[in-house]
Amino acid sequence: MDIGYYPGCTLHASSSLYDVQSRRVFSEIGITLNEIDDWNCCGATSAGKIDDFLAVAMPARNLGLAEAEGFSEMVIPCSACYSRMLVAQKQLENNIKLKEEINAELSKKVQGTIKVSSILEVLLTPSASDELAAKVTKELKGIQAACYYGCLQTRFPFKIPINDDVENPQGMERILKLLKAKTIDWSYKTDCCGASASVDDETTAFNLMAKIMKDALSRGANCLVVTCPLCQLNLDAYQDKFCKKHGIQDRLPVYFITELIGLALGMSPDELQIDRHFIDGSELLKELDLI
Amino acid sequence: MTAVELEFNFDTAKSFVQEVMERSDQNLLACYQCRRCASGCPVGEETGYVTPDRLIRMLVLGDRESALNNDLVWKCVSCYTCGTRCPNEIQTARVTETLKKISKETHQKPLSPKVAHFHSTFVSSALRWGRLNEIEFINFYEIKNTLTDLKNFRFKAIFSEMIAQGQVGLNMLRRKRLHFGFQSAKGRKEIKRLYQRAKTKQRG
Amino acid sequence: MSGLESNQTTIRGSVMIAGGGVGGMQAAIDLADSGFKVHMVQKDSSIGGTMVMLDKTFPTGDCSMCMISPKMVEVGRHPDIKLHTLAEVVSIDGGPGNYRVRVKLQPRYVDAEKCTGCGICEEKCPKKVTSEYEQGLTVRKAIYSLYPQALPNTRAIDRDNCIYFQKGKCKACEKFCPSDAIIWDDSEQDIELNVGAVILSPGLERYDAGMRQELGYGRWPNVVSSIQFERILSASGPFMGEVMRPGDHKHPEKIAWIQCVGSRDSHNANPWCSSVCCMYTTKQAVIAKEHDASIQPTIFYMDIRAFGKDFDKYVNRAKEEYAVRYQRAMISTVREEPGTGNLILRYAEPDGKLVDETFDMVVLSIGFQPHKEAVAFAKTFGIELNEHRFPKTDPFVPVETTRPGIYATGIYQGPKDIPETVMQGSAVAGRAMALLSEARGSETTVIEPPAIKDVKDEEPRIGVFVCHCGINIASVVDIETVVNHAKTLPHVVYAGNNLFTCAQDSQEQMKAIIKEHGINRVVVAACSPKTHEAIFMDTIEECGVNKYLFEMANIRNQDSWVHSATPEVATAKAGELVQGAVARAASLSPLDEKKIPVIQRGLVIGGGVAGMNAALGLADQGFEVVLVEKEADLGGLATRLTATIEGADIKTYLNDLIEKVAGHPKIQVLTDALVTGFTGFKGNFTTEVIVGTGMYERKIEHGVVILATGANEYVPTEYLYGQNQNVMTQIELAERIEQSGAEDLNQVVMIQCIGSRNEGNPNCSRVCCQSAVKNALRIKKLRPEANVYILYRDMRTYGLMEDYYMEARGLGILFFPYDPDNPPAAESAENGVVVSFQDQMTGRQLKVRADVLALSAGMTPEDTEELANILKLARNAEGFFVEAHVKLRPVDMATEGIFICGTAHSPKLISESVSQALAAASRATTILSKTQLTLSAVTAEVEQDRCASCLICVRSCPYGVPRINEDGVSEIDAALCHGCGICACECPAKAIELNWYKDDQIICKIDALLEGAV
Amino acid sequence: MRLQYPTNIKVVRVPCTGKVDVLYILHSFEKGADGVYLVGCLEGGCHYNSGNLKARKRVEQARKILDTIGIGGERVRMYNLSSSDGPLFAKYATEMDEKIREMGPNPIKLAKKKKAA
Ligand SMILES: Cc1cc2nc3c(=O)[nH]c(=O)nc-3n(C[C@H](O)[C@H](O)[C@H](O)COP(=O)(O)OP(=O)(O)OC[C@H]3O[C@@H](n4cnc5c(N)ncnc54)[C@H](O)[C@@H]3O)c2cc1C
Ligand SMILES: Cc1cc2nc3c(=O)[nH]c(=O)nc-3n(C[C@H](O)[C@H](O)[C@H](O)COP(=O)(O)OP(=O)(O)OC[C@H]3O[C@@H](n4cnc5c(N)ncnc54)[C@H](O)[C@@H]3O)c2cc1C
Ligand code: SF4
Ligand code: SF4
Ligand code: SF4
Ligand code: SF4
Ligand code: SF4
Ligand code: SF4
Ligand code: SF4
Ligand code: SF4
Repeated sequence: MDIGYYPGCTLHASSSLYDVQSRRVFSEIGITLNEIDDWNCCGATSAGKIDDFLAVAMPARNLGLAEAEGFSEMVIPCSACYSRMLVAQKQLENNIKLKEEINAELSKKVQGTIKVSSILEVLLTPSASDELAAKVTKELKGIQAACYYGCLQTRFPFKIPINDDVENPQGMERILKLLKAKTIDWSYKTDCCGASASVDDETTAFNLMAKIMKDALSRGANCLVVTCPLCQLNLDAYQDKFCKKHGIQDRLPVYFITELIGLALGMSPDELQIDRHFIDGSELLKELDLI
Repeated sequence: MTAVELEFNFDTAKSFVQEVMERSDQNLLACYQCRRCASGCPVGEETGYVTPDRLIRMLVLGDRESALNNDLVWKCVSCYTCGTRCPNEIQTARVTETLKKISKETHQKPLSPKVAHFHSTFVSSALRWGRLNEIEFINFYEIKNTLTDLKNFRFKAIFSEMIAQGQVGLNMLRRKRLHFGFQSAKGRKEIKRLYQRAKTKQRG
Repeated sequence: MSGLESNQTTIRGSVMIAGGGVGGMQAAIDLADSGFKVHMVQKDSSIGGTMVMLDKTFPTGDCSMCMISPKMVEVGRHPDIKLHTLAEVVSIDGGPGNYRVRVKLQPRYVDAEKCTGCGICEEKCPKKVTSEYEQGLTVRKAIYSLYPQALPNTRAIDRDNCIYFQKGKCKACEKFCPSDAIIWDDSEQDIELNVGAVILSPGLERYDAGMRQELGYGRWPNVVSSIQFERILSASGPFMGEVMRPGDHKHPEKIAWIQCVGSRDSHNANPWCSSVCCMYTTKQAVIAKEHDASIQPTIFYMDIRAFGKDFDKYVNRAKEEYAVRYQRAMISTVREEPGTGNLILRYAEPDGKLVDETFDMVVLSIGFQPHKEAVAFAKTFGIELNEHRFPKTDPFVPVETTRPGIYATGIYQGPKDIPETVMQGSAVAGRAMALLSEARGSETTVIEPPAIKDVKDEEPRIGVFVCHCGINIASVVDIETVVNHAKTLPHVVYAGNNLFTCAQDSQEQMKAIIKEHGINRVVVAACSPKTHEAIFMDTIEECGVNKYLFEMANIRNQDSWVHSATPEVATAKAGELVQGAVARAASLSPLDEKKIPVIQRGLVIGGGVAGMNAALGLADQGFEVVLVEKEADLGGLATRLTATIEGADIKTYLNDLIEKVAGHPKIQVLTDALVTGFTGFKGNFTTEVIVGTGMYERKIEHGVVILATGANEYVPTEYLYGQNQNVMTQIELAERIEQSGAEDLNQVVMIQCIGSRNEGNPNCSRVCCQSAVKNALRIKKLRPEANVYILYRDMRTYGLMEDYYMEARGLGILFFPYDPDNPPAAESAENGVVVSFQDQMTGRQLKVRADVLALSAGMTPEDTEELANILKLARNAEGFFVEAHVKLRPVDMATEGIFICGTAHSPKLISESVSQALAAASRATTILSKTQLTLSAVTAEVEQDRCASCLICVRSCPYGVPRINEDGVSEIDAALCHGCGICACECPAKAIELNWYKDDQIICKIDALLEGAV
Repeated sequence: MRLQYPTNIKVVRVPCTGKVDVLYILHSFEKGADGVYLVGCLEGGCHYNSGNLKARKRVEQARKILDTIGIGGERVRMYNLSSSDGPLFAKYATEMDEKIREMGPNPIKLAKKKKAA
């Protein structure tokens, strides 16, 4: 199966490991990711705070490009990009005038036909998840994951129906179950990690992250699993710092969901670039005899 | 909070709340003051308890001054928790976004200059190259911050900021998470055009 | 009355009711008691609906099951009510007066005729299934009855969960069933019912709390739904009434309730208010505290909607006597504290401060919503729905759907509590009766009373029947021994046993034995007389034995069940219980049930909306009605109103109504009329009235009374009313807008709860919140520039009226809650009023200059002190009449034959007044439709020679029945006596005896039970 | 399955506790009962409005008499419960049984037995 792929800026930069993992995992289960040609930044959460028009126009260009390339579906691993794209699509649908205005500047006009999917949605289509289950070579016994969805995976500034429970999403849990890993239910799975506040308002962000961390730890999680590169970077890069500040002793590795899938499908830690974590990602895996 | 008001008339409050409602596309008058948003806002404690419900009430009662000068406008992390759960579907994140813009347009001094800089730097960086170059962005962002701090003679702040970001940066480098490669989109011109149109729209 | 289609040939005298909750049951009983055949179609395996799951009910704290089970027994035993369970309507055709309804019956796999409800199969069935009745807190079996008191009390097999049906093996139930009742090849059946009218009462479904995952239902074990909490509180529930957390069975101390879960949320759930949850939460908090004094209840809410009769009093008591804490703040998320199972709730205090508080348990107050199949259901019946999928009804006839001859009632029609459901249950019955009145009695069963043998001078010949009740009794008690013991007792001429005495074939056998042995008194040693006595009494009457020559010994509930650990002692005790019963049976004498003729005419007092509708309700059925109105004109308070909140024109409606009443051939209207005297009893009353300016005296003979004396608008003394012409009540404001529009209104302030919810009148007046919203919307629509400010305590736009509250906010009408301790203040200004108050959220002190200050004045009942004295009726402290039973007899007065409706009962809207008026007419018809009434024989009698005229009986009777007659001695009218026996015990001269419970009849039983003790 | 309670309790049915005459109570003791208790509706919930309140007064009366004649007023009690409160019924039965056992048998009975012997 061929599918459009929008990596977004971070997957080409600080979180390129996510890009690598996604491509590997998908190809393993028979899905080819085709990077959209000449995509641009989606504007992330910032554009909306600066300019309403840009907030739609930037993602719209990408939608137009993807549609022009003939894809009926585009997968977006980064939750922020996914959210922006979905929301823009919704806004274009609601506002014909805005759509015309934007299209006036675009070489590849946006129709609004393409299906924008998160990585979980694609992995959980029946065919993909069957394939996934069938390809598992290493069961992830011992993993006790706190699946962390953050804000952007399920909540949007518009009413947009999604395939999962907004308040208690199960997508990652369902995937991890296929890999025979255990998951916990916890109170902070969709709470905000502070997003960009880690850069511009550290105190706030650290408070938020500390709460997340404490709940996961006290419920016996041995790792956090995420889909969003921003969440990953926040919880990983700042973990030492916010834990110290809030008196938290333990540390938890923060895996991308693709990382654990890759492992279960038999890929090597190197291949998955597991060494690029701030909180060592290999320690737990060694302890559990998974690598 | 405020002393006895001489007279209140919704007519005087209307124009501002109307503007915010239109620009944010949120029906603030629908709010029935249930305070669910307050209890779910993750930054509620960091804003001196200016929570979405109270921000909305300031707007409805036409208190422009307080509505523009409070921490929620700048600390809102756009987590959409309030709007997702509001029984009247009020997305305060879009209200804070609107207020930030109004603040900028009316040349109000942002309460949290760092937040303001973050977003404007992000967007200009992304617009310049079509894609975001994290290093460039962070550098610009730091410079902008430093400049404000310099302007205000806050050397201590500059110093601690440099150390703080420096540590993370160093760590990032170590983990191969800082990317020195450079990315850009070829269709930059198109993006610039979009930007131009956005600017004309803003003026118009 | 909806016109009948002319081409319809025959009008049927029967009605189909879909849904067997309390609403449906009430309709069924009223109809059947008034000469109509009823088919009750019920989806589940038992009737009962929501009420059977509840523990106690607000505001009286009565046990829900105690209240509903007598009604269930009545439905189950009524010869003119046919139950169809596991049944659903699939299609309907025809028209009003003659509908053909096709009903699909799901297979039960148990033969209802054979099954005696012994429950053995259930015990033996190996398959456990989550119990829907216990809300998932425990399990039931694959063969089951919904709940212990289910009706019909036969079991049913749940095919999807039965091991045999799923895997082809098991059949344990069949093996152990003593009655051979299992039918494996039972199949789906189609039946056709031919009825005159259809009543829809399928209720609503409860909002699924699991939809709100942020609140933790289904995630954190100690978060429960309110219906689960009802089961937790229930003594028959999974924890036997002990308040425990499902997670770890610990006793919670701090319990939090979260209101409006699934309601008043147009974004994520349902926009309407579910109307009952504020009150049931208050009740749950109080009852929990009663169960365990260490519990600290907290209720998180937006508005407390305690709008019903005496509800605010109840809430005040909850606060003051039970320390229930009400916190005005909504909760965004319920987090579980790791390790403890406790729950952390964050809320905003009035000043904005965010507080995290830990609770041991959280209850989610879920609301109601239409069934998932609501649209298909409506399509089947060909009725229209409103935008919220409730049946579309007219505000002036709230029980009529868009299709003539099809009616809607209960919560299906809109969220409401039990009293209102019962009321509407009667109301639909009244509507159907009016439609089908000409066919009354055409399809009912006529039971010919058998000739009763005179046994007065015969020696007692007692027959004793001992029941095995399957293994219920026989597995503990040695039946043989009991039978043999019975044979040795005096007067016993026969003693034998049955596997199931109540089974149809056993009854036949019993009749044969009675005849064969010339038995003239019968003792059955079996289960509870409460459920079975009536069956056996009918059986013996069928063989000519007076039915009062009967006694039961309860050797199951009082013996085998409770002493199963000591079978020998239980057997001995069974013998003793039989001995007691035999002794009493020997002492009994036959009793006659008196019949009294009924005067088939109704008297209605009060000619407002309620009185007129009640009068029409009777007159349309062909009964004569006399309507007494004290004023010169009909209409009552409604003459001052213009439109309902829905926009329906009250004036036109009222004029039509007056015309109909005045012109009705069966209605006699007496205006300027006053009631001066009243005597008699149900079926036979005489009322004296002085009529007209000429003060003519009239004597009216009638069988029933309907009270509809109404209420008035409170005349404010607050806020410059009467001093400043710009201050007016809501009714006056509406009149002003009607006359002169809103062009000159720039600023209008409204203050709620004037003359209500204070010390003088602790209750809510119910109509004034909607009045305010209605008038505010009207102003905004006439003049969008106008500003309206509404200062309120709790906005009580209950039910579907929440829509208008939402609309009002959307239009920019501003709402400000105020604290009664810090009320708004008003001072006069030039051409207006300045009102100052505080905005709670921002703390800002505001002053608004208003052109009009509208006071939402409450309701004060009409002065009925004199009338109440004449009719000997009870009124509450505020002056509203007190009904016989708040929950179950909301339109009956304690004196039989007198009914109440409209605002004389409590504040209510026109639509609600009409409902209650129709209900009163329906209840009254249960009497008027009969030519004579049968009275219970269990009444008190005075032996006049012994009476010392001390008046003690007169004072002690709870119904004021005994009176000192012309001879100066006490006399008890059998038609009025309720048979409690209180007077008999109080009488110092021992001049009074209660039939069937005479002193010697009780003493001889005591003696027999204690035989050998000394 | 069903709650158990002592076997020595025997029930006499009346329409309302308001129908229980002091006489019945005293008579029971005369006939050798060791204790008597009334089970009525919850206070305020009487099916006949006030019967159970009357009964409570009579129980008090009976107690006084029994105290005076030395049998012990404690042997008479009044309980109120709702019809769905099976467990409470059992609890009260057990409670009553324990109380009476503590007090020992009805002295009348002992006296009569002695006389007979
Ligand atoms: C938790 C909770 C607590 C409450 N506490 C109180 C209280 O304390 N006091 C009070 O006054 N009220 C209380 N209520 C409200 C009260 O339960 C309702 O007012 C009342 O039960 C409504 O009765 P009903 O007959 O209209 O509907 P229901 O009782 O719901 O009965 C409807 C019946 O119709 C059947 N049915 C459904 N669909 C079909 C179909 N298609 N065909 C045939 N049959 C069908 C159902 O099986 C059901 O038996 C409470 C409600 C809840 C949820
Ligand atoms: C302030 C206020 C605002 C309201 N607003 C609305 C609204 O907006 N929408 C709505 O739907 N409903 C509203 N209502 C409610 C509505 O008025 C009532 O539900 C309805 O009018 C009640 O009708 P009724 O027949 O019970 O009483 P009433 O209309 O009061 O009629 C009672 C009649 O009985 C007569 N009477 C009294 N005593 C005697 C006696 N001893 N002998 C003979 N006759 C007697 C009276 O003269 C009167 O004619 C409001 C009520 C009030 C008080
Ligand atoms: S949740 Fe919505 S309705 Fe409630 S206070 Fe906040 S904004 Fe208002
Ligand atoms: S979107 Fe902003 S205001 Fe709303 S909950 Fe999140 S941080 Fe608070
Ligand atoms: S008679 Fe048979 S089917 Fe009925 S309850 Fe008893 S064992 Fe079950
Ligand atoms: S056959 Fe089915 S219903 Fe009968 S005992 Fe077995 S599982 Fe239960
Ligand atoms: S306000 Fe209405 S919906 Fe909310 S809890 Fe009270 S009764 Fe229920
Ligand atoms: S204004 Fe009227 S309806 Fe509203 S709460 Fe007060 S008394 Fe009740
Ligand atoms: S209590 Fe007895 S004696 Fe007294 S008046 Fe009544 S019947 Fe007569
Ligand atoms: S038996 Fe009861 S109702 Fe009848 S007269 Fe005596 S006290 Fe009154």
